[in-house]
Amino acid sequence: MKNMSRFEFRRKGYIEIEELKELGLIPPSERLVKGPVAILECPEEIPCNICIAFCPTKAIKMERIIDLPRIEWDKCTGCGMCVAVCPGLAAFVVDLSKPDADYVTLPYELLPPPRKGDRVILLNRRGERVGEGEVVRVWERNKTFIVTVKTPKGLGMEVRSIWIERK
Amino acid sequence: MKVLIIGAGVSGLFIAYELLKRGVGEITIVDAKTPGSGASLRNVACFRSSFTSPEHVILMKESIKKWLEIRDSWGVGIHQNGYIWVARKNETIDVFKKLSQFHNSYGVPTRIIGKDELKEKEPYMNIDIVEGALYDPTAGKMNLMEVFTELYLRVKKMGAKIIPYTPIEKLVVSGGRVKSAISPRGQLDADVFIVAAAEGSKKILESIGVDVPIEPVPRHPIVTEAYSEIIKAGLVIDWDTPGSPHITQTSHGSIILARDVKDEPWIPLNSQRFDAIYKIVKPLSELYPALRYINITRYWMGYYDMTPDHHPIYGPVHPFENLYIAAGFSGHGLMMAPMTGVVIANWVVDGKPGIEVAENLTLERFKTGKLVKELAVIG
Amino acid sequence: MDREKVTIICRCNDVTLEDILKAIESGIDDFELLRKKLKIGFGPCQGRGCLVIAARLFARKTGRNLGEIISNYTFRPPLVPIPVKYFTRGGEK
Amino acid sequence: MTSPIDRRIYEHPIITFHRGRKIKFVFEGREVEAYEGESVAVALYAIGIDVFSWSRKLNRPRGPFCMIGKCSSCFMIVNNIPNTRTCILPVQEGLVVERQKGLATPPSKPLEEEVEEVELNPDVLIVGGGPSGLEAASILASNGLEVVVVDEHFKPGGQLLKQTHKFFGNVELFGGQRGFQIAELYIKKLAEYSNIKLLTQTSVYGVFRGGIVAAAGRNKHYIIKPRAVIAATGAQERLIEFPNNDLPGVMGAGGAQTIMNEFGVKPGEKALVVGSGNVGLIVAYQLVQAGVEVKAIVEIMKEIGGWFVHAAKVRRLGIPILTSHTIKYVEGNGRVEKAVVVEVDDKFNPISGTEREFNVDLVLLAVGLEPDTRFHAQAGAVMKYVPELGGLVPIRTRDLETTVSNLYVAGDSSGVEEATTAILEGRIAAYSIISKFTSGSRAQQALEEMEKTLKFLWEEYRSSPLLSRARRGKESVTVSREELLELRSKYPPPVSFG
Repeated sequence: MKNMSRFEFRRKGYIEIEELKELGLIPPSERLVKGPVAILECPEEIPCNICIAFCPTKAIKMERIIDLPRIEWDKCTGCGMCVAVCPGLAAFVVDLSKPDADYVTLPYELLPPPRKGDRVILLNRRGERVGEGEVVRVWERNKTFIVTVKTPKGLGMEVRSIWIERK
Repeated sequence: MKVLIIGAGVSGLFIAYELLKRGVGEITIVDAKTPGSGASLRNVACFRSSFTSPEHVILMKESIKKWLEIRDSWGVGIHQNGYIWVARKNETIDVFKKLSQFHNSYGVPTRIIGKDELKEKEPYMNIDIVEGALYDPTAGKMNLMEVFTELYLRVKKMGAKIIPYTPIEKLVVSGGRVKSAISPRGQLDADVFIVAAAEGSKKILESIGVDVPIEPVPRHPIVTEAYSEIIKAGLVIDWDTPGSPHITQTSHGSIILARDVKDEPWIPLNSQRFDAIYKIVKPLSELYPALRYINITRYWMGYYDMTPDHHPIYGPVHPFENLYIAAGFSGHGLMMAPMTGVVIANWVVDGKPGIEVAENLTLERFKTGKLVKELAVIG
Repeated sequence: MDREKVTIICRCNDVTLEDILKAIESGIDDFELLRKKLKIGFGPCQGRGCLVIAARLFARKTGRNLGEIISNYTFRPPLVPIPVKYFTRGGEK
Repeated sequence: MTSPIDRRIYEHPIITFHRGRKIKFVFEGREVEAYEGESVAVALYAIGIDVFSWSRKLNRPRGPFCMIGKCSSCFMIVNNIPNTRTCILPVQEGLVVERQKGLATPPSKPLEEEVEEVELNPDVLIVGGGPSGLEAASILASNGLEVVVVDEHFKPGGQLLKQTHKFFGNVELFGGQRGFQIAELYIKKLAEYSNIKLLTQTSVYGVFRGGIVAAAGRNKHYIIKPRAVIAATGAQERLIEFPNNDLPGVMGAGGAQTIMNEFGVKPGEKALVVGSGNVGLIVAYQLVQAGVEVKAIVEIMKEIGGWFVHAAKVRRLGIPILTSHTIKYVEGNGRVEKAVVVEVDDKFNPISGTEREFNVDLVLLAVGLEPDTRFHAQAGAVMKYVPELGGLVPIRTRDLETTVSNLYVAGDSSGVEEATTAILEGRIAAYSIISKFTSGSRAQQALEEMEKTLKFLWEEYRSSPLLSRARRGKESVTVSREELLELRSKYPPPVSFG
């Protein structure tokens, strides 16, 4: 593995887009604007290959169990299965292809259960509130909700969590 | 005069203490492990003078005097709250009467007490299964850890150098004198050598051809969590059960239970016996039914460094003119330790122990066959 | 707030940081003696909570090696406290 | 009567709590309600009782702390018996419970409660029903060996039971399943074997001369003479010193996990977590899942201790992770009301003026784990202090046998790592034993499986930089068979098995 000391994420607990790019975890911009694609924010060599086992299009590659996951971007359909199964809750699907809004699919394991149409608070990697969004799709797998939120245009690479106020 | 004391147990420390009080200057004490790691801190921490030999009675009486002086001047927990030997059988009372007569003849005021007085003294005892008891009001118990650390700190402050983890493997002799002691960590020279290393003394003296008849016999004490006072006397002994189970409660509140469980000498101290717990606990929980609901926290083993006549070996080791021994306490090292200090320090400084009976306890007795019998070994 | 008096090292026997610092100051330079004097590890938890904290403090104050101190501790049964009632019947074999 | 405080969790995103029937018992003269299956301590905590006992010398209030029967904080007088560990005592109809103030006296009249003695002679005794022990048990049993598994908890699974997150690894090693689900899978699997005897709520408390291993269950006394032992005793939590560190509301992370994830009771309302290793990060996330507000995680080191993905999970919920910070003190009247943290310099000394106050009622300590190797040490295995592994661990061969013949070590007690390595170690120990206790093709196959597992563990799994520290530690205590035999004769253990 490369010398990780120049990366800040181990000190901060969140990762910068630049760092993700440097680690090769961000799809090229032409792929990003094409349609939904997975982003695995998995920068450490965790011995884990769960995403590979479940990826329906076999788009994720790893030689050894400790490697970082590599996505063949063209094979990825953005189905969200990796979001559902990733033990680290580190998989997301972003769709930057729409003109008026971005769409982020993220894992959610808190209450209350999100429902389609909910207005939710959008949080970035630092937990800062960056806007409001709308839940457009929810499915569930083994207690993880896989939530797709519609975000204001330009927030697709920022939003990584949601907060639903309890009534 | 440079003195090397081998063994930083309670005996070694008291010898140093008394030598320092007599102005003997350079004292080094070495220990194979840490201060007190042998029998000194593994015993039930009680004392008495109600023994069956004049040697023991006299030495222990003097020792108790010393302990009480120490209590007053050091301000440590030493309690003269009595020993109770419990008789389950009626005929045992007659044995007790004879013992008491012997004790009384040496000025130890033991007496027989009946069930009523026993109930008063030990309210948690199941009085239905006992007939009476022999009571020794001069005996008692001490807060061992407090006493030992205070002794250790005092000896250190008086100027002794105490070196742990320095096992002595052999002595080196030259011209009828011991010249040095050898440990894996190096050689230690001195003018006077005092071996106070319990069963370890045997190997050390073997290296210069001296046979010391000490056999370490394992003992199996058990200690419990802390409770408010259940055992009021210093020590209660179940005389009529083989192996004399005995019990005491420390000032911390934990209860120590023990019994003479027959075992092989030299068995390693990490070789606990499952049956020992039953053997110790059963008779004592008959005597004190409340024990059923207390929790045992530790069962450890320790050695009684037994001599053939159950008395210590004191004094000069012939033919070496600068070598002394204080070992083989057969389970009574702690209670005797203040006198061990006095006797050995006197021997080193004045050439005689200063108390006549101690002269009966030299290593010579095993050659001459003049053994001194002690029957009451427990506690 | 007297910080050292309310910093508890051993919960079972109420040994405080102050107790340990004072004992070391008084000249106790052996961890086993410190432990025995203050009854660290003598409580119902058998040292699970306190032993390593106390050893770490002692090592820091005296410059001793923590690993050596911990290695010298001996473990004896019962490894958890067991009521006497378990031994009042049976056990003959 | 009904209590105004109810800390029970009725809705949880991951766990469904199945509560037993309602039970009534008496607490300090009043009748209280609980659910069957709860411990006395949990039942009382659930209705707002924070103080369980007062300490012996300083009369300090003590509340729930370890929750696994290891400390003395929950000592109460139950049916007149003092020093009762109420955190592991199941509630029963009609119990009479009082808080204990310092030392107390046991009843002098014997109660009607007898202990039954049971002798067992299994091929293999497994001490500890965590992932390592359970994996070993299922392999040993499927190869026809008689197995006894002993666990202190009311349910096997060890730390798995407390985990709501999905495990890493690969699918074959339960990767992707949540911790408590993995425990359920093992429990189901074990139930298929009639040659496994599972003893729960039972503590193995010692090894004795002649190879007797003794265990105490609820009024059952087991005298076990196994041919081999796998001591997979796990790890215990480390504690730290700071003013009022014993105040109710200061808990080990494990204690809080037991309360909230096993019993479904909220450990507090507002929490501060001390320590950012995986345990600290995971427990912070679990607190949020249980509806507890987490104010911050403090970490004395410059870097977060645990895996980034765990940190990212709590970070994006807005929970700050304060590196180079430590807890200065806590305060409160009978329960934590306030925690003060402070920044530290390069030498970990507090920088005055950097104090920050948090109004919290819960401070969770997640400052590291140490292997629980009391069993191995007491049995006489040669031990070594290895900081990379968290503490004192036994010297072992690569197939995990210690210097005590046929005493194996596996899982966190062999050196703290994580669940998948624990499973793999349990597997290795099991195959090693099968290769010795069987013959022919079965023995041969076991050896092959063992080698395969060893290869995967050492060459693939442990090649992750995230495991390199533990790997170094494990290398330093793994010896060849010749070296083991040499150590065995140099430091002869008091017992041997087999």
